[in-house]
Amino acid sequence: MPDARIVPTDRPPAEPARLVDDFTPALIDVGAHHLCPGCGEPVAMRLAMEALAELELVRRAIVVFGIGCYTAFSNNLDVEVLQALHGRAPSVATGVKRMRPDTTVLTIQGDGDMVSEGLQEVLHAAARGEAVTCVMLNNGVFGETGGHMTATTVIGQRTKNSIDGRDAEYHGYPILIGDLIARLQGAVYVARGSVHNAGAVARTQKMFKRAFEAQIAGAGFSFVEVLTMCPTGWFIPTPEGPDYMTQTLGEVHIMGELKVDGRIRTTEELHDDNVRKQREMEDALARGGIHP
Amino acid sequence: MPDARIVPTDRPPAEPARLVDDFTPALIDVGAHHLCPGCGEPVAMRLAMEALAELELVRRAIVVFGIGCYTAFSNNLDVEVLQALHGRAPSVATGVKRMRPDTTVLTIQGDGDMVSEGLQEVLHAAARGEAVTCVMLNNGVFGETGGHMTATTVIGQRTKNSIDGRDAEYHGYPILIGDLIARLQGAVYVARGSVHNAGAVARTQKMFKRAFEAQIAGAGFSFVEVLTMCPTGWFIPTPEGPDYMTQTLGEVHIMGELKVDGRIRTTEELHDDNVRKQREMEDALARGGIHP
Amino acid sequence: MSTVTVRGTVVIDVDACKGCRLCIDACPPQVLVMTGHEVNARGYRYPQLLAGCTGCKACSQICPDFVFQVYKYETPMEVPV
Amino acid sequence: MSTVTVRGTVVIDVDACKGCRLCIDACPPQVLVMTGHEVNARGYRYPQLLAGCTGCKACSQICPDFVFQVYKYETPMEVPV
Amino acid sequence: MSGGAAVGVTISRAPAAQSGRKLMTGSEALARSMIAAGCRFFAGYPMTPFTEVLEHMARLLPASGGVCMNAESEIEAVGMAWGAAATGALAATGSTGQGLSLMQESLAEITLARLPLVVLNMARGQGDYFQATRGGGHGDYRHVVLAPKDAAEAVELVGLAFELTTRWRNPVVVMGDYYLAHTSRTVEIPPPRAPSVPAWALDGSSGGSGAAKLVSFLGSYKQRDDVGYNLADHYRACAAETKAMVAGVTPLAETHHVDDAEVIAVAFGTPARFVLAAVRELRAEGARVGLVRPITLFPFPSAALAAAASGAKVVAVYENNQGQMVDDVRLSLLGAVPVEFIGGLSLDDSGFGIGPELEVGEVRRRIEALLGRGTSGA
Amino acid sequence: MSGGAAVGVTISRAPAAQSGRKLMTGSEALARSMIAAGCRFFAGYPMTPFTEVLEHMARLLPASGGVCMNAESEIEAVGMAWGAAATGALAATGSTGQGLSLMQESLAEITLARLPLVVLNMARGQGDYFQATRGGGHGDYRHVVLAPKDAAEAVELVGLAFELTTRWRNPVVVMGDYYLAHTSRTVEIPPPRAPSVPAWALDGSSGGSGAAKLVSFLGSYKQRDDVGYNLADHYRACAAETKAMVAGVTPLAETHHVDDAEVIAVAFGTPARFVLAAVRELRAEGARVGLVRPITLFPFPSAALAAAASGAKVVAVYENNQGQMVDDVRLSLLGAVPVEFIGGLSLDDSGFGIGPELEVGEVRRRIEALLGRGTSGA
Amino acid sequence: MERELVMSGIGGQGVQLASSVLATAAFAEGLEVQLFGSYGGMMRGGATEAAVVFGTDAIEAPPTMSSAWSVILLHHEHSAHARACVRPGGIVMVNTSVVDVPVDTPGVTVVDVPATDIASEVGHPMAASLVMAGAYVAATSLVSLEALTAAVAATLPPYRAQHRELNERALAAGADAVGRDLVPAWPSEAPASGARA
Amino acid sequence: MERELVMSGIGGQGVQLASSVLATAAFAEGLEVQLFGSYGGMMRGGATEAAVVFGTDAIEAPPTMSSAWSVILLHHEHSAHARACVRPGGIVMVNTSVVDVPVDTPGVTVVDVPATDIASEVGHPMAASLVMAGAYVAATSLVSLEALTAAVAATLPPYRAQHRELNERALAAGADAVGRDLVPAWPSEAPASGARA
Ligand SMILES: Cc1ncc(C[n+]2csc(CCOP(=O)(O)OP(=O)(O)O)c2C)c(N)n1
Ligand SMILES: Cc1ncc(C[n+]2csc(CCOP(=O)(O)OP(=O)(O)O)c2C)c(N)n1
Ligand code: SF4
Ligand code: SF4
Ligand code: SF4
Ligand code: SF4
Ligand code: SF4
Ligand code: SF4
Ligand SMILES: [Mg+2]
Ligand SMILES: [Mg+2]
Repeated sequence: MPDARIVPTDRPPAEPARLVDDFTPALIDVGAHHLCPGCGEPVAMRLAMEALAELELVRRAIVVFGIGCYTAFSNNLDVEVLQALHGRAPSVATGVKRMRPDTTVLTIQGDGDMVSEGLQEVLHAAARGEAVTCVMLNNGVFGETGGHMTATTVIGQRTKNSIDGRDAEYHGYPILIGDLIARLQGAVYVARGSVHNAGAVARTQKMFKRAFEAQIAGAGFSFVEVLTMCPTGWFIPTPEGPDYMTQTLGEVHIMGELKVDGRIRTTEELHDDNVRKQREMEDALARGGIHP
Repeated sequence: MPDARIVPTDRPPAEPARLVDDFTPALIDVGAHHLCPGCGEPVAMRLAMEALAELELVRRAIVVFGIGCYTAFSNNLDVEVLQALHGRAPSVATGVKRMRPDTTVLTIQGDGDMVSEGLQEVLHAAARGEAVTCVMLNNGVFGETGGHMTATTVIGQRTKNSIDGRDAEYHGYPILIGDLIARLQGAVYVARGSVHNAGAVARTQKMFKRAFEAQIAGAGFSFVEVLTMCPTGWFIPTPEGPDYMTQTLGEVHIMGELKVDGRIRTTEELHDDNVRKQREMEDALARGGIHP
Repeated sequence: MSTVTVRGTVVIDVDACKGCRLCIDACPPQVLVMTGHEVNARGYRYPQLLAGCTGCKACSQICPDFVFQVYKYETPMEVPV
Repeated sequence: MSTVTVRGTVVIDVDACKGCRLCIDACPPQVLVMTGHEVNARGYRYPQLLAGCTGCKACSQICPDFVFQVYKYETPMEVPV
Repeated sequence: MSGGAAVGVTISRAPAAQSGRKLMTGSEALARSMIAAGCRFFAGYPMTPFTEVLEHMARLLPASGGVCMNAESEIEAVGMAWGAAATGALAATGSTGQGLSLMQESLAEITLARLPLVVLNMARGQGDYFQATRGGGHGDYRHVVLAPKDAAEAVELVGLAFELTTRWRNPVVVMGDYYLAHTSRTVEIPPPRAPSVPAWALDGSSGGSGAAKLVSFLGSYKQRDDVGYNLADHYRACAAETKAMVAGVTPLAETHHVDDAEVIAVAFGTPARFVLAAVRELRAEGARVGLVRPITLFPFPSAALAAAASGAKVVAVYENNQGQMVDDVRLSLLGAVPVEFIGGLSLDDSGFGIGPELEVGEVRRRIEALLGRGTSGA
Repeated sequence: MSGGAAVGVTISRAPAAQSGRKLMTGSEALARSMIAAGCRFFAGYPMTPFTEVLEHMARLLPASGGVCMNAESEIEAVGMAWGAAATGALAATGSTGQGLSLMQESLAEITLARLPLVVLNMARGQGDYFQATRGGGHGDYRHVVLAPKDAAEAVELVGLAFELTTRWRNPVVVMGDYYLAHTSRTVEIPPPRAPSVPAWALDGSSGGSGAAKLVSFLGSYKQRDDVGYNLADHYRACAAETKAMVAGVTPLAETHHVDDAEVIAVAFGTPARFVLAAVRELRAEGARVGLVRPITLFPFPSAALAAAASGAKVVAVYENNQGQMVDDVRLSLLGAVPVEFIGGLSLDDSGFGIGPELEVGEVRRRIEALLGRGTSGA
Repeated sequence: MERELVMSGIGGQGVQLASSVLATAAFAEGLEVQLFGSYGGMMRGGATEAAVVFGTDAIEAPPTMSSAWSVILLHHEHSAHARACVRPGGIVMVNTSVVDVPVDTPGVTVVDVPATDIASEVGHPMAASLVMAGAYVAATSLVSLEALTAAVAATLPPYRAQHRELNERALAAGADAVGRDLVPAWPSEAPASGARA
Repeated sequence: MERELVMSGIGGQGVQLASSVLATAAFAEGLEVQLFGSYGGMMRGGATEAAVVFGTDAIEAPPTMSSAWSVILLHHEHSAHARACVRPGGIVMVNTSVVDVPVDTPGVTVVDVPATDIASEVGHPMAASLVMAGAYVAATSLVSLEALTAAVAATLPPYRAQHRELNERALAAGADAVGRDLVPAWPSEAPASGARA
């Protein structure tokens, strides 16, 4: 017997209403994909595609894919796609952009692809100031191979080949790639977003747009990192993904803009900002609430 | 007819005197090498070897060589040597150190080897906090192949494949590798020296010692960059090497310590320091001299 | 009996859902609930809507499987609960 | 006739020299001079010492070809120039 | 533990015991037999089906006093193994297809550096035969290549690989595939060996002696009066060592029913098991078919093959690729018997080389087709 | 300009003219003929003797409206070329030994991506024959391999390489060596060609059409109702294309004095010129010797060789390596004529593969030794 | 002597666990065993199949097979291959709670087991494969029921130990649902346990 | 018809430049030319050698040779190979200012030129090879002296243009130091310039 409280959701409403968000985001040909339940990568893909659409870049975009779970989208988009090898997308994007300077070129890579296998590719491309946008979906694991340690895995994080948690002594420290890129003169826009909740999604969407705008302006290299949930590679139930992420990866790879208009803010500075804001908030609450 | 003013220098003095510096530095088996006249690399090699000797590390050191002109020294030392491929020394050094934690392991690499071909090797090793010391001889060119552009070549520098000078638009910007390494948590000591004059040589010597001391203490990864003259690859007369260097490479890759005891100083900060000191000096001179 | 303001609604492509529950936690007015025992064609439980949707897109923006279409009503409605 | 204080001296391995002149510019008291026309066995001009060496090692530390041995006298000498 | 590991996420601490008869996947058998053979350093980067071995090594090796590095890339993995090998530790690395291609520069030059190294080539299908047997890198080096048919043989061949690499100071490749990694069976891990440290190994202590050790792919000539390396001598010496190794390593092959066979099938690794099943079926029906299974792919068991095929009407080569070993078969027979390629890459969408064409009935049909012809044609 | 470039530091702006008969080094001839053939993208990393070509391209290509990237590594160089090729521009890259080994992963997979690319393999010696002809990377791909004997032939073969790579959407390798790069001679650069942009090339404009283009080594299947790539289909299609290419490319070889020859020498590239001189000397003295010089190393000119050797008593293979092409010679003759290897790596301390054994007198002696035997033995 | 088993189902039915338990039990009884599991990616509802060979001597059969002595069908989807495998003289066990295709290979013993229903009764539908394993062992005496029960504990990873009792109940319920020795795996002189070890 | 030249010296004597000038001159006169220079690394005093082939038809000779029609010796060090190359009927030109080994191959014309002394007189010892080139052309008529002189300007890189006049003087001084047509390169019916183009 159907629950009486349930509102029917099998068809568009009869009342006058405006469609504000569609199933399959613009440019993703087919909604179905075989990524895991609760994966954050499709959400990030949606953002990248929507930003292209909003800036009207669809007919001049070329997306270069790395190899990771996100590769599932490489034959699934309604923009032109070039599939690169694991780690190599930034060089491939360079070749594309140099021959087609009028296109908007972006890469879709993972932390394993970009920060492990292909670290020097992205750094060299950034140093060269290639007018491309590199996108990194950071879940702190090689998701596709089954949840192994990458160069962004945070200390203590349990992975399939660091089963007692990443131990700094044995495995070293995670690389905050955005901080490295920000220091390169050829990089003009560097940001770290996340998809753990709707607010983060909205902020990340803006980052994509700014990055593409920087590219169109020909200013240089732009970079967007997006923290994405990987419940499978983290060995946790899907609904815990967002919280696990904010408490592990998100504590180290802190969300924010790391370089805008030549001004660099380090991840530590973002962290200190967050702490300060938090303290101000608490103080204000202690004083009896925030009065705008 | 011999010049009467010339002091004989064909044998040790007859008067009581103390030998303070020998021809061939300690640990370099044979003085003769086929590097070019005026090359700065043998000088840097001398410093590395002397620092090992002074810290009494000779019987526990393993030196891993990259590929560049300095490779001429890889079969010429009286410390153990392992020859690595172009760009790969940091990983090779990692394998050595992990199996022989009681040894002092250093790499000798060039800018081409480390910052072009093998950029990710050194960054990953630093992030892992491997207790090895990576040494980079920076002349801003692939010396051995004949003076081609590397990832550290400065803007405007003329090389054999950037014959009108490195153009930021076309070739991008140089990488200040020390700044990147300093930002990695596994790196504990990061410094940039030079061999353009005796003062610089002495300062650089200290950097080597500090780096090895950090390694022995097991604190983590250490890094010493040394700016070296390459008159051949710069297409200049040999005596102009030191001045050319200070005016080109040295203006961008500024000498100084970039990370000591967890404290990071960026190259810009070193630059600002220099400017400030210079100004103070000028002010003092304008005021009538420096009074200690 | 009280009422709730309804500013929007969603269409749910039930068979596209993989049951991850991200939408449930993401919905600000908490008007999405998972089915109890019913599963979709792929064997997953899926979300259902209660009255009170605001059309905020939080569900559609976080759903990894693009299950939602979100509509905003031209005029909000008061609905009894 | 004036004198100069000599605190040290060098031995020069002439045939090891490649004639780069780095030592000439590096010597603080400027007591190294290049030969005029004489060349060594490898065809290079090479440095010679004038009176006034301080034994400072600047030459030996910058010479890429390890041409110098540097001595410090136990007692400095005054030498006429 | 067992086939559960093949299913997906199994994270657990291994029991301490490392020898004895047990049920385990091929990947675990590879890991445990490497450790038993004395391997003390392993480095790798995940790629199916190599990943599975890496996981076991990451779990088991540190507990056995060794080091397992989760390298950031295949190139860094082989570099790390190179460094470890230079200290005299038995070292291994490996990968799958793409990853091994990335290692080719290092695999070529580590051979000239005369360092022992075991390389696991956990392939997808068998399309990497040329790469393994000819050396995909530059220059004239060769690696011994061993191709086990299952986990039990893998255990033996891993032991042999470490023996050979130590003896010849030349990398040895062990070639497996997805089936080997993922199939569980009963295996017996031999008791642990403790290898000795060779005289050339680096430990720093020869520094300052006037004869400090040097390990270099450019040769180990130290400068005295002369400057530079003596490359010509070094390459000549390496070529001589390679020749000696090729002559000194016994080529291995297994033969089944070859004595009176009209059709001799040739296959290696897992596919040879499918071919054997097909041959058995046909034999049971009276057909004169046999199988030669090369176990050393390099040196290739040419003499054994030529002997087995001497009375045959046709030699049928089955590989899970478009035809590579078939060259070695032809080079072994030099026209004495006609050689037909009956293989082909069998792929499903996983890309792991486990497609539907690799099937006993299909293999059988391809052999039967030749059987008819062989009989009529000869 | 001339041999001066072989001497060392020559930095100068090129004169604008790019065609006509001129005296130039092989490296300049390679660069100019690539540009004339329509090459518009080049990327490389210095390594002798590839460096020399890179220098010329860096100087000449931008002036011709193209892009030359001084890539930070060989892997990045081939990646950049991959991207450029995907836009439909004629692209080339290359390297020497080590550098090409590093490119093997990309060279394997760009073949499956069905992109045209010309690869300059400027080798040190000829030890990279296996790597070039078998593909040193993983999997079943093959590249057409062209081996010019000098700068003049290099100009022709560069033109052919761009033609073939465009026609077959498969990389084509042009193999040279230090001699080719550094020897000056008179060459004629053909007039420039302006290639058209193929339909599959990416330029962004098909986005939003519902059928946006896809260039992928996993296949170009777009998802509709189904998810994932169809690898099995794609690999099958690639194998069929390779087969068609191998059948469609005419194997090239040059023969000298083979008609009545008792000893047929086989050699390619620069060493073939030394062998030819030796053969001429011997012929002048009445010895019945001949030469077959394969120009396409893949597909190998087996039929031409077999025809030329049909009356010979022995076939003598000279390579500047420890014996690699000799396999292809044996595979061509399948025992019909005895095959002897008379080559060997000739190296001096430069490591550039220009050692003293590569000398007419030495080659002559090795042929003579067989000549005696050939006469007595047959 | 070799006995093959192909077990087929969809993701979530526990096919890989059940085949592991069977293999572990056989190994414990001294049999030679070979097990290869395949599964179609991460998605629930994808194909999953296990090929097991039990033998009295070292096993030479390839890891996957197109002909088998026994087949267990958990689900009809993706089951075509498994159904085609069974050969005359063999046995097919069908999860009648779910499977809606008839099995009618001539010369084959078909045993019906409402495994998913039994599993639900016992406590969890995912235990359906273990119910079948229990039934299979009862019907074939391939291994002893005791060995099978003991294998559950040995096979489950530590973090799943809490499910042990449930799983053991599933085995027992399966064994009770069919007759004993319907199609004995081994000739009577070959003992089903112990002696071969 | 092919005429080989091996020119040997040590670094700093200008061997590579002089051989380039000869090759450029021959090319300008319509001859086929091939030139391969080798040199032992960067060190001054290292071996340096150039192998040049001049031909009336497309050249088939290999880039390096062990037998040559003509040899120019700038220095005795590292000259063993060059000295061994010359064959009967050929010509050897010796820089007598430096070379201290006798050349006495039978059937070979030996021409002595104190090239380093002449070069020093003209202005720079590094011009010794050009002095020899001038003498060689005078003695062989391989190309015209005009073509040789013109080739200097064409061969020098722009940043060395200031040395042009000096170099041209060295060529002329060399040509004046020896007799004309001592060993003609070409049979008299083959003209030394122009017509072959
Ligand atoms: C050269 C190479 N090495 C290894 C692999 C195997 N591989 C495929 S995907 C992947 C991990 C990808 O990780 P990441 O980029 O973080 O993406 P995710 O799966 O986490 O989304 C690896 C290692 C490969 N394809 N190529
Ligand atoms: C993989 C590879 N690529 C290219 C080369 C060729 N190579 C040899 S040395 C060298 C340049 C070295 O530059 P750097 O490290 O800066 O040393 P330098 O010569 O300037 O001292 C290059 C590119 C090589 N040996 N290996
Ligand atoms: S493994 Fe992780 S990244 Fe990959 S699809 Fe599953 S959840 Fe997403
Ligand atoms: S090329 Fe430069 S780095 Fe190399 S030896 Fe000469 S001066 Fe030194
Ligand atoms: S649109 Fe907003 S309110 Fe409505 S169901 Fe989605 S998340 Fe909840
Ligand atoms: S977020 Fe999407 S896939 Fe997840 S439960 Fe909600 S509707 Fe289903
Ligand atoms: S020791 Fe000092 S003073 Fe003496 S020659 Fe050398 S640099 Fe000059
Ligand atoms: S620095 Fe050394 S090599 Fe240079 S001129 Fe002085 S002594 Fe000679
Ligand atoms: Mg990841
Ligand atoms: Mg350098």
